[in-house]
Amino acid sequence: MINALLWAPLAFGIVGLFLPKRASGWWATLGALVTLVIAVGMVFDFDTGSSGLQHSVDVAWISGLGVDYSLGIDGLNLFLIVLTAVLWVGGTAFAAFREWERPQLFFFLMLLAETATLGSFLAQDLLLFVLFFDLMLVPFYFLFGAWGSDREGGPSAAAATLKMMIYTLIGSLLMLVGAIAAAIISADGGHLTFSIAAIQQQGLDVDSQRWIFWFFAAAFLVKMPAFLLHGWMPDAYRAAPLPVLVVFSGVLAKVGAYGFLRIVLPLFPDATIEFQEVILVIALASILYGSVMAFTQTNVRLIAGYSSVAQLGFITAGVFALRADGADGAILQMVNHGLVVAPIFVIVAILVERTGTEDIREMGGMALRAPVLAVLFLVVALATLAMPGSANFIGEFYILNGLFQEKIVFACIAISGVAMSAYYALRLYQHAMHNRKPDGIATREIGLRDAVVLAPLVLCILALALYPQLILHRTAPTVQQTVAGVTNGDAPEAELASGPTGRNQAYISRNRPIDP
Amino acid sequence: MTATSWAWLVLLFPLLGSIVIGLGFKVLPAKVAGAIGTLSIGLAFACGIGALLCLLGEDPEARHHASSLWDYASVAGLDIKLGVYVDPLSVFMVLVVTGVSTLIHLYSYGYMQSDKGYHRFFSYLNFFVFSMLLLVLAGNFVLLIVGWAFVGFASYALISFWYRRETATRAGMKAFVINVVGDVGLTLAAFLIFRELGTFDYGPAFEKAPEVFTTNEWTITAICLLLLVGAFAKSAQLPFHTWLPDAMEGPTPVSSLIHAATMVTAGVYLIARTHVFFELAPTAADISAFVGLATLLIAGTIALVMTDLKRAIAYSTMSQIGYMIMGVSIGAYSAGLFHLMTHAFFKALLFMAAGSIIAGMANNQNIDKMSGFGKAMRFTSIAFLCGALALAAFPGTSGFFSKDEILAYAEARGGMYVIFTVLGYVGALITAVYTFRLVFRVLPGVPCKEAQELIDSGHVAHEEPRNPATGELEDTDVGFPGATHHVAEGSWPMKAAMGVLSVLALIGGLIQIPGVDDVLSKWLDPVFENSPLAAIHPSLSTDWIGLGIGGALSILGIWLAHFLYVQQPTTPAYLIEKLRPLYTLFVNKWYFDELIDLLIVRPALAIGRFANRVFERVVVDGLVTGTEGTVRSAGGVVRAVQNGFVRSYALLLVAGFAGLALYFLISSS
Amino acid sequence: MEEVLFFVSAIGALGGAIGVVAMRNPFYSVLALIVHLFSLAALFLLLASAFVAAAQVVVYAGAVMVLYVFVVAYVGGGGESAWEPIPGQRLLAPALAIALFVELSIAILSSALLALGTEGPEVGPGFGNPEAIGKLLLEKFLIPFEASSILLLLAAIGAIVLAGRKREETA
Amino acid sequence: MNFNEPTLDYAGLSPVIALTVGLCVVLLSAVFKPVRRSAPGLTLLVLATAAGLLIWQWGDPKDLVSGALRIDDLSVAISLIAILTAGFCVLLSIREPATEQAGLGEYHALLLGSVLGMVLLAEAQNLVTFFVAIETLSIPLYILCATNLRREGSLESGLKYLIVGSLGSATLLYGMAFLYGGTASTDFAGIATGIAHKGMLDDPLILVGIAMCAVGLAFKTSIAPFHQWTPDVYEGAPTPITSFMAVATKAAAFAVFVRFFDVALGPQVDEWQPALAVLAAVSIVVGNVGALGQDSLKRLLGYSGIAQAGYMLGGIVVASESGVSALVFYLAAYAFMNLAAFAVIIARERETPFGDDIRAMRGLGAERPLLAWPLTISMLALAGLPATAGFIGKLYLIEALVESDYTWLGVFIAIGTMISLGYYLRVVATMWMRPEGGPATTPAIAGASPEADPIDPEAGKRLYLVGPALLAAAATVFFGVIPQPLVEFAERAGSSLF
Amino acid sequence: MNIEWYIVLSSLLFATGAIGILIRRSPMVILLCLELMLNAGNLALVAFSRMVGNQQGQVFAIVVMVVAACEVVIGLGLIVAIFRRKLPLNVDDLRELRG
Repeated sequence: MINALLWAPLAFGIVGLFLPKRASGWWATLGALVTLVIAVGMVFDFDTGSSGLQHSVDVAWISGLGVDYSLGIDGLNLFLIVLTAVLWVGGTAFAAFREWERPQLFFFLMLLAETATLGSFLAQDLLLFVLFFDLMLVPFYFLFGAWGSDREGGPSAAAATLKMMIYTLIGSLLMLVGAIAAAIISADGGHLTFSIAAIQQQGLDVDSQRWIFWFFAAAFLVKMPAFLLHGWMPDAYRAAPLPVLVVFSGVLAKVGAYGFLRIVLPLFPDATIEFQEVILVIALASILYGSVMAFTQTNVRLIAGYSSVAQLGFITAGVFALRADGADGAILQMVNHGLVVAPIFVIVAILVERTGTEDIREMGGMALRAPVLAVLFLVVALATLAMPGSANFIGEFYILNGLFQEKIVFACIAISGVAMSAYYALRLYQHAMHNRKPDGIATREIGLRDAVVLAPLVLCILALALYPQLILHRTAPTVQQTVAGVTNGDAPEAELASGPTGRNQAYISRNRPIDP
Repeated sequence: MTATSWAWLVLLFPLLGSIVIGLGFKVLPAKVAGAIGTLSIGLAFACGIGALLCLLGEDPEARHHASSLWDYASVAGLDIKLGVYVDPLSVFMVLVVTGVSTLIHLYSYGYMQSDKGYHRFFSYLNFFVFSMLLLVLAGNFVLLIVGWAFVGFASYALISFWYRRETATRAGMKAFVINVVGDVGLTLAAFLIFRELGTFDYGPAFEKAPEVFTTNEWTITAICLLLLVGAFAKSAQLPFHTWLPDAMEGPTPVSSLIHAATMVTAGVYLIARTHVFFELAPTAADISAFVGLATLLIAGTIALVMTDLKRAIAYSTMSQIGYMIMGVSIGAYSAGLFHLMTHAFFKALLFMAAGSIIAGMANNQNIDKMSGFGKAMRFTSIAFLCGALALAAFPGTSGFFSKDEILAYAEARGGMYVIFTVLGYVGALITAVYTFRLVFRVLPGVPCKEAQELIDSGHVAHEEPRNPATGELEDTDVGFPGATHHVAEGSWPMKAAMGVLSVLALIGGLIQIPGVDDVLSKWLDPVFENSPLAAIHPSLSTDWIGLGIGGALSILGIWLAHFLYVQQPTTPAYLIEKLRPLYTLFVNKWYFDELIDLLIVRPALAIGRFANRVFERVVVDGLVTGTEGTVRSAGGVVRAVQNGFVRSYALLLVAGFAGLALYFLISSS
Repeated sequence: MEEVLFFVSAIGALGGAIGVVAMRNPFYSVLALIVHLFSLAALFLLLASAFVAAAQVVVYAGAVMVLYVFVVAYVGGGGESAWEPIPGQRLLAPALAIALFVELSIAILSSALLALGTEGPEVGPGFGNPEAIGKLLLEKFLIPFEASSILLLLAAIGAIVLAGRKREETA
Repeated sequence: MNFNEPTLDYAGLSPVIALTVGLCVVLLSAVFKPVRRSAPGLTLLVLATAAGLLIWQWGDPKDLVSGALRIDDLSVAISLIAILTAGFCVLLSIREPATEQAGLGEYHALLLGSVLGMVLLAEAQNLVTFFVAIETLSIPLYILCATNLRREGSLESGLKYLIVGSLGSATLLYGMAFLYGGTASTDFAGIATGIAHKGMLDDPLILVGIAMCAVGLAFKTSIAPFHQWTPDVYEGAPTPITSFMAVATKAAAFAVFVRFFDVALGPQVDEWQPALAVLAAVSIVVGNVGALGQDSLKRLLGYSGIAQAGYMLGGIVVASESGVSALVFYLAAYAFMNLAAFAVIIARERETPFGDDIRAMRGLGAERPLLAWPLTISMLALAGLPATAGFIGKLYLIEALVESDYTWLGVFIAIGTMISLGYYLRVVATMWMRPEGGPATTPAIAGASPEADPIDPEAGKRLYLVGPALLAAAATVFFGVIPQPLVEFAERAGSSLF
Repeated sequence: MNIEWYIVLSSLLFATGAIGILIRRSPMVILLCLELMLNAGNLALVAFSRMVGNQQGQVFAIVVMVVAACEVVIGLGLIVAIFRRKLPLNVDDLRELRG
């Protein structure tokens, strides 16, 4: 079943290459839907209380190199997979309603991207993860570059995407080296394997952890993107076709954050503790900088883009709070942010179609003729700013609570991002929907075709707002285990011999009794 | 039916009402929508009564219940349930909220009739009531924050209800952002509470707090200060008050409901609810009391000079909430809450009446242009007078009893707290003056143009509607203030609502006459049973002396107003001339907006500009272009070396060889 | 005697080499190379390599040089200008060549290989004669030997391809 | 005198013999008019036979002819790669103007001669064989480069290649002389024992000899700073020859490189390891930055080849079994990636007036998807993106490097790959995305110049061009998704030295 | 004479050949200089052969002669081809390919 989940999109995509133009979009949507059904099936099939892998597949792939085709689902990735499936249905359907040049290829690439993304979430083998992580970029490179729009006075779509590719691959190629190093060092001359679990069990010495940690961190931070490494984002976001941006911004950034949880924490626990504050500083900088930028931008895409920078900053902070609640919140927030930012781009697409501009200063007054659109947008905007009562709030609440209990100063600074998010989210909403209607703007109501895409996403947001426990409950056991692996000193012997650090000690005493 | 089941029903009806009206905006006829909205709140009120009766049937000590529907977010040691907490305090709040709300809905039913956003309005309004009820019924701090924020949002939605008005949307944004700052404070408080007490639930938290904290320990002080940030933001206390006057951009029923009767009193409720904490942190409580005092005085002075009818009442609201905050902070819980209730009556009434008058003035809110409405709108002016009397604490009215009770308590607390009594009376005098300033400017005198028209033809012929703040033409797509809007006293629901409230404003204080009945403090006693501060009671004589002074000041104030605005109408101008600096200060609202602009808004925008223009271009892009440039220039070097001369290639080959050989020679030795 | 022969031959070889490099006219360079080759053959003889020396004279000085002369005659041997278009070449080329020589000399002279300082072991009269070389060529070095023949064939084809008149052109 | 006839294992020699005989047959075909046009077919037949014989010898390592050659899995693997490339080259040469000018028979005979040199080189384990083989490989290539006599660039490339190549050969020879002098042996194994037993481990004579051999081999494999011939010769040579050179020469040279350094110079691994590592790093940098901004695709691939050689040198640096395996894997992958690219370049060269200029690729994605796809896959694979053999190849190399504590070189590979995206993706973008500048303009010299080759507007649909392109691209993807067969192949090859 | 002398002489010849390649522009002279370098190698081979007392070096030298001959043939063939194309016989003028 997990194989079907992973490969279904690609299979549909390949078949779609040979279908007539008109049918390809719907066929792709069907493919995404089938995937979604399988993914939802996985949720029903999920053993809630268990922290281990489920539905796992593990066969040798390149035995000579120690690479296994190893997939599995646990609390960390279950809902990210569902998110991926959901957003892809939305993105593909949204695209299917529109005209594209060479549609077969377009939708093939969309579905290829889905498989790659699912693969990076499912992979339980370090190398397989790296592979899918890199592979994700390829279809997006084409989608952005070939179907994107050139910016007047700015870089062409091709140039913008090239920048994106180089930026993101900088990280992930280093990650490839890091992954190989991790496997070889942990194997220590024995049987070479890239299995994450095996490497975790073997452990790495602290010195190796230090540099490998940064190789991985580089990849993940660029992908998110984090502060100072976000240089690719503005150009790429401006170039990207909007339906593609729906899935791109909704899912891909999360792979980075997910990578921290899946790989960095388990494999490099000592380095994680050592560099916790450095990463937290980066996360804080992302939050503040992303927020500040978001409320000064006038391009709708960039507002959403920079807000993502800020949101991913929160998620990173949650992960690196190194507490179960922070990490739980981070996962919840990954899902939430995906569910929020995807509809934002759908709405942005609708707005751009109506107004012919991406500048919020030239929009306005839509709400009157388009009340339904306005309401959907409002829900999304409120969720974006983590309105209490939304699942985003719970996510941020958990994240910040975790951070607060661990690093009080960081939490206090981070929370200022919440206030700023209120401003930029509402600003976006108001500029588009409220105030006077500039001349020459069509204020049609949302069409049925777009509503079909948008409404389910908004429904997901509402449903999660009522019952975030749905996700928290299932992720908690695995998260607990992951975090405990770091803080409880599942580190190499040497570290234990010298005794836990003072910080660690404090942590243990506050959180769990020390066994005599 | 248990009390908690009633509570859930209380929450259910407004929510349902909001959803039904919202979804049915195309199907439901306007009247039905209004009826549904009003009825659902009425039902909630009825359920509140149900809860009240339930609790009454119980032992006073057992009058607190918690109930939860489902685990909202309960993992990793955070136990957050969707739960309510029912005790006399919350039931009291429920009754005040639903009661006043019902009347305001009724008023809106008539007042908003010609507005094109009628459905939207009722949907929002119901949602607001739901939020407010969630706030008061929440069983834990997380749900409290949810309700807290919902209220803030509903307020935002209603302030910017006429969303094509830029002043309105901007005011909405301001309100929302400041409210979010409050939410942030509350959230941090919740984190700290969780850190120290390990729970978010009210019951366990209040139980554990005295064991965990020592008095005035920094943690509990911090918790209280953070709670106060939330409370001040919502209750428009200094320095978070600037949104409230701007919020008058919303339709008048909104001002009446949210910005007078319910939402802004949430801070008072919060302090009362968490009085356990505040009693452990007397410093924080004192700070709170002083802020309340400062707000009541400053807002009062501003109200003295405001020429905008609604804004003047808004400042009066701030001032009155200052009393309440001061009251609950120094320990006068039931007094503070009593004032909350009476204030809800008379302030809602004042707004309704003001709304009626403003409608009659074709949306002009400037009192300088009003006069003679006493003749033109008899019913409204009577209602306005009732409200004004109560606000000015005219002896016998509801405000008379409630305000004095707070001041008497402060006197009884003694020591430093006498300051509150003294300055509280000063505030009372100011209140009376500015209240009757409004009355004397608006009601008597020669009818102004609009009033005359009303007298003549029964309604006002509108010109093209203009934004009262900026004077620009309104975009009438959204409806109000549309051309067909002439609702002044237009319909019976408005009159009915004002009528009921007039009565309540006049006699509402009778339930708590010192030494006579004390209904309210007895009802609330179980909530504060363990509180040492609540045990302090002013002696009967103090009470009555206080009442005497209060009454005297009120009459003095009314007389002063009469003197200034009726007998000697030139004096104010003279005073303005004499006290120019003071006047300027007051008229400019003590420069708070400018201060915030200078300290927060401008720096933030400057940072944003810097980030956008300099940092992003120079550092972030520079990182890229710098690296790219280096790589490209390296490529240039490689290509320059590749000059096409084969002899040059041979040279490099030989050079490479020489270098390699040199390396090996060195490594051999 | 041997020393004298060595120095004479060495001076001939080196002088020929320098002549090749220094002569303006390619024709003179070819002649200088012939001097060089003959001197080299003498050196080979001193090193007890009669067959190599013979091959040197016959194959090189005989056959190859004739080819050279023909080609030079065909294309004409105009001298080249003294102008050096590549910056730095005039300075770097000798410097590098000297560096090369110095490095190689250091390698040779500082080598721990004791045999370098000797005249080599006593060798029998058969050393380096055609029989011994032929035997090696057919036993141990059969493959290089065969490969060389193929190489010659390929070179011949190459010469035809590059220098021969094209069929298309004639047709 | 007694003549000890060397034992001739004809089975082991059979591929060499087949190629030699084939060479003669193809050459003779040129003489007889009725069969003159059959040279390509005959060549393919010869190559197929040789390949078959090589496969027959797979897994049966032995020394041949007094240790002059050694046929083992490494040499078979490399020979197969060379023969495969030659086969592609034959297909791509169909209708190539250069073949007409050189004469079909001569052209293909020279090609076979070069292949013969490669097979010998891959099997060589004696200095003399090594030298002869490397010349047998090179001399036909010098000629083939110049076969498009009408074009000045072709002649120029031939002459440049000859001059610099001979300089490299001379250096190599001189180094071999030093090694022979130091160890009294010309056999690889003899050299190894000589070095180890005579205390010559850090003798300057030997080390400088190694340096010179390294220069010679680095030259053949286009390692910087001995790389400068590469871009010029790649650009000037007829494109099918470029494709052959780019892949097969590199493969054969690397085969002897690894055998020579790991077997003959194995004892001195500590001495040459760091030097080669630095060369690898320099190559990676020079190749990648040099390729940026190149408009000629052949030139671009030339520079890219320099960088790729740097990666592959890593496999030799580590001097371990996995290093050799990685090298062989990478070579095989490299063959597929490059061949796909060259097939497309040739097709466009004949189809458009732009030659191998990047402008020839504009709008290819929409016009000729069957050409665009192979080139795209090839570029992505060269850039090391996943789901292609290029990714697995890099993985393999980096793994070998990390294993031997050369992680920094692995990082260099990663950095080089990042830079390389700048030019590989530019090609991809040209095919699929909007052009960067204005519309394509016809170059001034095209058409009118006598140098220009005739344009064949249907070239992009010819099976002998599209077929190889698709095949190579398919193999690139196949071995990226199911690399296990190729990995096993490489492992077998790698294990034959250790 | 000690073998050293021969080897040093050969390296001198090698360097001379190298300098010739680097400074001469006529392709014919460059070919001659290449011959010089190969001959230097041959001298070294023969000298070492004498030094170590086996004849492998001499065989090697003979093979090198063949190779040298082949290179000359190809080189001259190219020179003729260039001459026929009426291009200048100067390696510095053949620099269409660069960058």
